[in-house]
Amino acid sequence: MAELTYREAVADGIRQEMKRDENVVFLGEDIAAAGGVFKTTVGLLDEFGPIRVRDTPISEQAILGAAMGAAMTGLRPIAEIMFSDFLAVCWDIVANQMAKARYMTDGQISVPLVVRTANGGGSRFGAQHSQSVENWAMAIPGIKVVAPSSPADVKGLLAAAIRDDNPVLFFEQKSLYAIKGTVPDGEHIEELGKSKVLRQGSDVTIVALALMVPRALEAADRLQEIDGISATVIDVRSLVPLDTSTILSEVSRTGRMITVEENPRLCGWGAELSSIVAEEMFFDLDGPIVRITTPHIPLASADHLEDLMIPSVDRIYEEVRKSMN
Amino acid sequence: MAELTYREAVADGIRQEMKRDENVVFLGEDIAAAGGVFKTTVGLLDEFGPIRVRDTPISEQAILGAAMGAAMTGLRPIAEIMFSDFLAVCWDIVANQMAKARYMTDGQISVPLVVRTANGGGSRFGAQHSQSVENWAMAIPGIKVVAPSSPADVKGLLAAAIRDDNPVLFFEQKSLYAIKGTVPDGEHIEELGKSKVLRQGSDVTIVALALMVPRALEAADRLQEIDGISATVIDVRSLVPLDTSTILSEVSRTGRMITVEENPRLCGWGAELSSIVAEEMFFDLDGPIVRITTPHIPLASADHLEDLMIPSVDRIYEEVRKSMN
Amino acid sequence: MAKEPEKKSIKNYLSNDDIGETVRKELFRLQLECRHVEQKAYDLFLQNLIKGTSHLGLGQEAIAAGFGGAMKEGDYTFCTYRGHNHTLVRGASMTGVLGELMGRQCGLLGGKGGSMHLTSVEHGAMGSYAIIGAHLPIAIGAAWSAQYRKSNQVTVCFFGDGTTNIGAFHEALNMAQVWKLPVIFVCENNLYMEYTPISEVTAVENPAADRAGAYGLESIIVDGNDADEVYRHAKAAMEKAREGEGPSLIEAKTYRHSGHSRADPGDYRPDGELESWLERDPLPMYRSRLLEFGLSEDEVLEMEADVMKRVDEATEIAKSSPPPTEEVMATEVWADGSSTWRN
Amino acid sequence: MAKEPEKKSIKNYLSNDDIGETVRKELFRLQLECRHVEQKAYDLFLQNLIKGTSHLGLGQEAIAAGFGGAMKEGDYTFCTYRGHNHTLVRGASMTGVLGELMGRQCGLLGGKGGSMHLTSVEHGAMGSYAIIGAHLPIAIGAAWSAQYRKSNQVTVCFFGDGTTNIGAFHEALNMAQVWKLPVIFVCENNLYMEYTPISEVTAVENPAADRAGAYGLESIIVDGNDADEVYRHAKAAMEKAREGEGPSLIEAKTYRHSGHSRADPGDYRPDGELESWLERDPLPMYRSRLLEFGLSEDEVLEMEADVMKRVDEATEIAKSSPPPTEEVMATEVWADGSSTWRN
Ligand SMILES: Cc1ncc(C[n+]2csc(CCOP(=O)(O)OP(=O)(O)O)c2C)c(N)n1
Ligand SMILES: Cc1ncc(C[n+]2csc(CCOP(=O)(O)OP(=O)(O)O)c2C)c(N)n1
Ligand SMILES: [Mg+2]
Ligand SMILES: [Mg+2]
Repeated sequence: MAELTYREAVADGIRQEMKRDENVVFLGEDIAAAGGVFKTTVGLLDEFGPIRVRDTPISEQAILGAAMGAAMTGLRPIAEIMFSDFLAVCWDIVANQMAKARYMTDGQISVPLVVRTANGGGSRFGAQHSQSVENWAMAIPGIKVVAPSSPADVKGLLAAAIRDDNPVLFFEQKSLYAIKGTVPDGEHIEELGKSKVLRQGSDVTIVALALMVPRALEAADRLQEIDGISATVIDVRSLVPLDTSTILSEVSRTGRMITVEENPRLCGWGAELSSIVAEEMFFDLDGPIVRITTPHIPLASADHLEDLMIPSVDRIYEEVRKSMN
Repeated sequence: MAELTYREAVADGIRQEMKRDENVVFLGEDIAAAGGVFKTTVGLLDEFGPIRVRDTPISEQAILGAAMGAAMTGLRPIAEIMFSDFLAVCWDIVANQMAKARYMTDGQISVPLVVRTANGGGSRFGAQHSQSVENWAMAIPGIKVVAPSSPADVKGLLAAAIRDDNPVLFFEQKSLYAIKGTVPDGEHIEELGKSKVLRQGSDVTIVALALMVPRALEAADRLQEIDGISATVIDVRSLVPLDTSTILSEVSRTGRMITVEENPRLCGWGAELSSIVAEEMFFDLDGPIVRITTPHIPLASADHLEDLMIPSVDRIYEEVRKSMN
Repeated sequence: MAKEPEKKSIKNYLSNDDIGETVRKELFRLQLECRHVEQKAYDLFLQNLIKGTSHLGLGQEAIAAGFGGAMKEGDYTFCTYRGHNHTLVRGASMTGVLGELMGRQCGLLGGKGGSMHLTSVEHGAMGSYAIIGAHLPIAIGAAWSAQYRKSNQVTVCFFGDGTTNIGAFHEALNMAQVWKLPVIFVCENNLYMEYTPISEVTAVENPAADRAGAYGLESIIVDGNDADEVYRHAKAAMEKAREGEGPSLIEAKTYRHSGHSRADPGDYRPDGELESWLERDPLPMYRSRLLEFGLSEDEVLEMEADVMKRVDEATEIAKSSPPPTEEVMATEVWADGSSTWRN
Repeated sequence: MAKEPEKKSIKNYLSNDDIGETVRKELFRLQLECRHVEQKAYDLFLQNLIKGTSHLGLGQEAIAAGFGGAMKEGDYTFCTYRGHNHTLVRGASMTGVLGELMGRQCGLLGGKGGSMHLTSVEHGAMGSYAIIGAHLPIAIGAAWSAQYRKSNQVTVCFFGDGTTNIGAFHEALNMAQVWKLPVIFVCENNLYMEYTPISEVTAVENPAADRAGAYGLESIIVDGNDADEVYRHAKAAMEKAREGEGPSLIEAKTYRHSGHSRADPGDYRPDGELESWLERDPLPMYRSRLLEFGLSEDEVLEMEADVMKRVDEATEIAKSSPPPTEEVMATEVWADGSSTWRN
């Protein structure tokens, strides 16, 4: 097992798939010669050459459009959108084109592509470079939505996304790029659409995604130590498809669910999950479903303010504890 | 009280506000000389002239950008985006710019503008011209989101949106344009952020928006007649701000809530509302919270298929009835 | 108004000898098919058998036909909601087209897509796109893929004058040229967006051709009502693309005879404008040319009768095709055929 | 590389007599302020007092200063994340700028916006925008508003070379010209996007100037390292705008001395490129010119000392300003000052 950073796991996943399948190509801004602004794609240009690893103009619609057109005609492109906030400038290609082409043509068109993007806050970049927008993607029928929390998942889920025959939005949390973790040697691939139970408890199920996963785990430890509250922690990993079976079975065991979302509150993935549980497991619940989210406010830049907004270990700990009374 | 169509109420609302305040200007594609592709703005060019009512190129980013820049510097623009699906091509201006400018500048910048758009299905236009995307807007902190179901509300809420000092997205349901209703004579203005209880019952609260409102009302009548089920029907009207106080108080009376959404299921406004109720009223509920939505599928074009997808009176009736057992 | 546009860059042929009879008949047949299928579509609206909207290309057939005649099997077409003609000329079935407009099982898209999204991948018709501009970037992707696969396929992307003012146009043109992609952008300038004259909202006179230089491309204007002229430019641009010399941008001047869409009577057009363009209707013009070049009236009548017969047959088959079943509503969201988003 | 760019459209002045001493001193002072505030910002990074990212305009000061000198009170500036200079030259306080970079209460935005969003509406600095291209459409809106209100205000919108390849650029330029708006688009061509040379991804040599024609505009290239040249072009374009003759697009050739942002050492630049541009560093060049035109070394030193002193003072004030309080976190989402989305 190699010890890799979340950042290194990105290039590792791409490398594994580019070696395996020459139809995999990669394009984006500053991804080739510069190795990516987050240094996630260092070395790929050297290894695979400028025909397969292409720097583009600042033209996000053209980037995703080109990826889509190439995917429709035999390639399996990976496109990078540097910050997930910029999905807004090419949202038409995501929401109206790649998501709908197969259905509208009754299956004539396939769009096997991956859009990788740096998502989320914690870097003091301010409101236009820090958003968690995985819920934007989740709201669009026809796109798969993945958001890993560990280096092993980055590699394994990215490989799975590349091999998937559907458009996949792959959200990398930029504050996690520096974290380290072990990644299996040799070919590594995970299955899309599976959540992971990282810790099993008996009192409450905490469901988290990406950056919120390590924080939820730490809060769970503290709940155990200080309050004797035994929490399950689930890493959702994939919002679409959504592994409701794992989540519902854990919630039915613990009788309580708490979601921890980095996105601003309204219409976050936690709302969807809450509504599923409130509809399907109502009679199995012992208490309210609680959502912990960033407040419904654009993200501030100053470190003091940003830290107040994104759910912290302290806040998760406090809110779970409070909800147990 | 005049009898107006939903369509006529649009021009009526704009006219009222343009007469009142010369800073109100209006721009969009084919809105001036042609009176709008849905004929919602007929007569405005003649009345207010080409300086205040301007046809634009097919440049949605420029349309909303121009509206925003004008709003920042003293005007109160109304911009039309012909179909709400096209918000995807200018989503950056909506989600990253107009929504965030005030907060990012700590209140230095005001963005008093309205984006009107034809939203929703029922016209057999297919997946790129029929979406209900009010949840896209609801997910973005900093935008108000309004969706009227009656001619009186079109006029009154549009007037309120124009006078509001914040960016407001105003979703007109295109299948409602032909419906008629009475609209108060003289100046008519409603308050943003208020839901409307259209029918009060004791067994269940049905919460609906736009095109789903008349359908929910009809289903409620049928439930009463056939099954003796007494339903409250609430027209949400405004998703942001959200009138949780009216909704929660009705739900606490009936002990049950059912939402009826036209949007595809995931991350719809009903999910948000369900999560609020599941958190704050858990112990007052007598049964699961049920969401009735369009399935999470792009909308089909053929009339037979489209009718199967968008919640119908029959489906609302059946699902409410089933949920009461 | 309908004045013959200036011809740049390709020499102004005095005779049409270079086209040859086989191609000439083919171009006429393609135009006839477009014209009659769309006229039938119009009748079907009036009978309320087409429920949604529909955008006819009546009057613009020479462009689709000229390119259709020049393209080879395997080449890719990307077009707009006004894409019946472009889809038909690639060989898509009339039944499939008319069936889709009526929302029937036999429709090209099984009723899921409708008039604005006609697609026939087996014929290289890679889709009709209903959001202005979106398909230009997608088309360059297909061209990139062909370049990468060294497949020698050319991509042709059709769009309207109004489309030249949206951002995606700009991004696609630039990237196509930087990457020297085998793609041809064809702007069908029919003078109008939906109802607004393009001249009122555009900073240059020729919305595509006057911008070619911004992408290092040659400015090309062609008479879009003359299928031969279109064919010649199509051939030249396709050759250039196949030889690895990159993209072309062609502005074809034309006019649509009907309104923008089903709902539009077109009464924003100045008096006489339609009439003057009807004098240059591509169909009768091309018909006369066939006669000039020696085809007999009988031969032409036979071609016309044949097309009309096939259109009538297709219409009957499409009309008798049932609406899609409830089961298909939820298929083909995902590549596994399902629409499942949870387990 | 750093060869003097060709000068078009405005006559090539041999002397600088037309500028005059008052303006000349003003232009120098503005450049000095930009340079020293940004050098201070760089020091503050190294001390880890600036937490987020930051994009310096070191080397590009002459453009901001030239326009700053030419603009009048009430005119509007729109700029990018690389907007410290453009904000400062309008009169925004150094304390406010440095405080914002450090996320302090005294910051222009109270810590909410950060380095990439500097704004000072009272000075006409209408915001720094961090999504490429977005502010061009917004700037035309401000110009439209000025035109509508007959206020005689001109809007100046700054952006980089890389920005010319995004869709919003195209839409804004076209609409500005169609509506004859009083807006000046200033492309600061510093040869690079973030790390990628603009020449590798652009279909034309001069990414802005070679596209002016696509919007019916004159092609204008200016030496962006010469504040006088910039000032002259700024004056001319502002006059044109104020006289109702519509927009201008100006491409200013320049170079950034530092990396793209805080995290970037800039090692993608070929050997010698930076050095050759440093020879044309706008500050020493302008300093020599002042001396040439008769200012004494002492006068110049005094100006420099004064700016440095004010920068140091501002830095101390900003450093001692506390971080924003928890209470402000949730203010100013809405016009009523609140962030309430429900009752
Ligand atoms: C992004 C976007 N904006 C607006 C529309 C609405 N719309 C459909 S067709 C059309 C006019 C297009 O004009 P043009 O490009 O000249 O094509 P034509 O219809 O003349 O063939 C408009 C504005 C759209 N479909 N997509
Ligand atoms: C839509 C969008 N795409 C990408 C980026 C990331 N990005 C920030 S600055 C930059 C380079 C911009 O280059 P240029 O326009 O030349 O301006 P410069 O930084 O040189 O001043 C890029 C790609 C962004 N902020 N927005
Ligand atoms: Mg047109
Ligand atoms: Mg640059």
